Amino acid sequence: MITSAMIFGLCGAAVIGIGLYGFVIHRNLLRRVLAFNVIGSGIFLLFGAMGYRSPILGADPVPQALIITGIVVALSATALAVALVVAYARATGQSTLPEDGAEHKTEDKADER
Amino acid sequence: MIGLNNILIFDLLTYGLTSLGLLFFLAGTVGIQRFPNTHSRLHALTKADNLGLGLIVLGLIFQADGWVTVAKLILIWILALLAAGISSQLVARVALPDAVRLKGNEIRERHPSKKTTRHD
Amino acid sequence: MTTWLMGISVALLLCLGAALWRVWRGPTDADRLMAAQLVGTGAVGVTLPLAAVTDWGALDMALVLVLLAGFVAVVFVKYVRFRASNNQGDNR
Amino acid sequence: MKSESVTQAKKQPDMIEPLFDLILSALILATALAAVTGRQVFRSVIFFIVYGVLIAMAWLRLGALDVALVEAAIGAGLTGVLLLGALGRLKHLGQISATSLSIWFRVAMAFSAAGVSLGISWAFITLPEPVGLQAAVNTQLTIAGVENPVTAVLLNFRAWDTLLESVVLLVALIGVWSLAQNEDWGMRAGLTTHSPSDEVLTSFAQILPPVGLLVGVYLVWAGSSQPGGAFQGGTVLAAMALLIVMAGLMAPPRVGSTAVRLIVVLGPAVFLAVALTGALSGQFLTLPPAMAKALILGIELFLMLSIAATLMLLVLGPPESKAKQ
Repeated sequence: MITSAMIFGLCGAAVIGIGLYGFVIHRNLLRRVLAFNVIGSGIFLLFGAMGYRSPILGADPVPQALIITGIVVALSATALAVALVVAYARATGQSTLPEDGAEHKTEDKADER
Repeated sequence: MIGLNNILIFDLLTYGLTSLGLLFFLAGTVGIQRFPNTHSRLHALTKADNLGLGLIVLGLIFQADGWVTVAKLILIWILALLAAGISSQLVARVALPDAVRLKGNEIRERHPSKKTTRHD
Repeated sequence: MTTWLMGISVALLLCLGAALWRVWRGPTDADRLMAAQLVGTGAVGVTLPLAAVTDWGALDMALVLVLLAGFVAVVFVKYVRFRASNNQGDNR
Repeated sequence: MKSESVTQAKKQPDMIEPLFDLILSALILATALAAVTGRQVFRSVIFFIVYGVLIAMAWLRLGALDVALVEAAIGAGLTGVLLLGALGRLKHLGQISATSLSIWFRVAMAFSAAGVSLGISWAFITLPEPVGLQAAVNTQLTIAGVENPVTAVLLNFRAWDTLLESVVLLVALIGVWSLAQNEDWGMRAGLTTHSPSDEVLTSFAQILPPVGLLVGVYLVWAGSSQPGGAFQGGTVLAAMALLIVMAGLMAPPRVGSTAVRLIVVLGPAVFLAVALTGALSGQFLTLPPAMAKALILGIELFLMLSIAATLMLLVLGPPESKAKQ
């Protein structure tokens, strides 16, 4: 029997992978913040699905409370991260962290006009 | 589970109204895919938004379990009307004077789609 | 009735998925905003029958969703205008 | 009580419910992918907001209405607004490509990420039978003072977490403010823009916030017996306040003014005061069952105010005068 918990648990696992992929392949810091949020919400989804596996007991309130706390903390962390990105861009004129690779070139071509 | 109002006529009304609402949503979705330019798509969208959701709300009212639920349903619809009205107004204004420039941006963003041709 | 309402939800969910295509596609920002708005309203439409087949608790979420949808639309428009005005300003 | 009604709704197994869940999951995955890939950051942000809306519906299906409310308000609202604001400030980054990383690197990363997902899925499937804390929470619910088990956990059983969380919000705000330039300190929060006033926007910002205020307070009030609570209400209020500010009906608050500091600290302070009073009469952070409901509602009201103010200030960001290079 396919339950909601099973479907969304697997969905959460896949979302974590997608977020991870996005986090690694982008150098742009704002995109990394976004991808990090995707990872976080995938983890929440997985956790919530774990708390809903038993059809008799229903949804477990303790994971729910922890997830609510987590979502709010994730928002405040995102706010801080975003403010840091903006401050960094102001200070250096860049939106990517310097990396050691030689392929470090495309980034600031973007200054559209 | 649905409440005391399990009268046949109410159920029939729900069936009818919700399917009508669904029809409007479908029409809006088709419109937003098929219409050629931004403003006509906006037209399609607002029809779906206002009427589709309104009919679904209306249909569900006959299944409501009390006045609080009915009030909430109507409030949701009113808010949706308000949000749709205001935001389509704002979007239309954004789209109007900026159509040319935005189109330019798009092309630079490597989307040289035929759809960007403007029909004024 | 439960099955019917769930069916309506499923159909609306599919509509919503179709609107996502327009968000991806564009071509203008205004198109994306509109399609996102259709997704928002569609989500409310999906939630209402879902609420009806449970104990109407989900109605509160639909309420929050619809409140926030208007707010987000305004933010989008502000953003597009802000960027447009900046682009103009920076033109030498 | 809550869980009973949920299980009742689940009683009749239908093929259509798994179908709904499967379609919703597919849409969630598609939007997550679209938010994370693609060339334009603006589009990614829109997809991220849509993703939040879809996730909120998933919470609904997982019987977690409280979480759905938070997600609808934060995931589908404030986080997206935050990202969009940053994007506006970094507008010269409007179009960042991922092409600086080689295709092989990306393929390798895609496979590793898929591996991680598969590993987690395997762990999830092979989890032992759930024991769950539902029974434990339900037996204690009579002395918790509220009927909503999630609120009981948040503000009574695990009040520590919530107290510290409200402090985390404060710390984040201090962090954001500390990024202000010296000359900007004491200015109004956020980037000062002078956009022309707009009647449509103005009237919208006059109509919506009263309704939002009503909904926000209702969510806190209802939170004791049904889904809702300080976080849900506070987020809605923050969104409404931001709308008023954006329509130009109200100037954003001045960073560091005494009134702002007071409002932001009020909720955690009241919470801490209650906790300390508990410490005098027995144990830190224990609520006497007889007064628990009143105390929880009181804490929640003040918390809601502080959360709303803090979230609004976090989204507005540090004060920034227009003068930049």
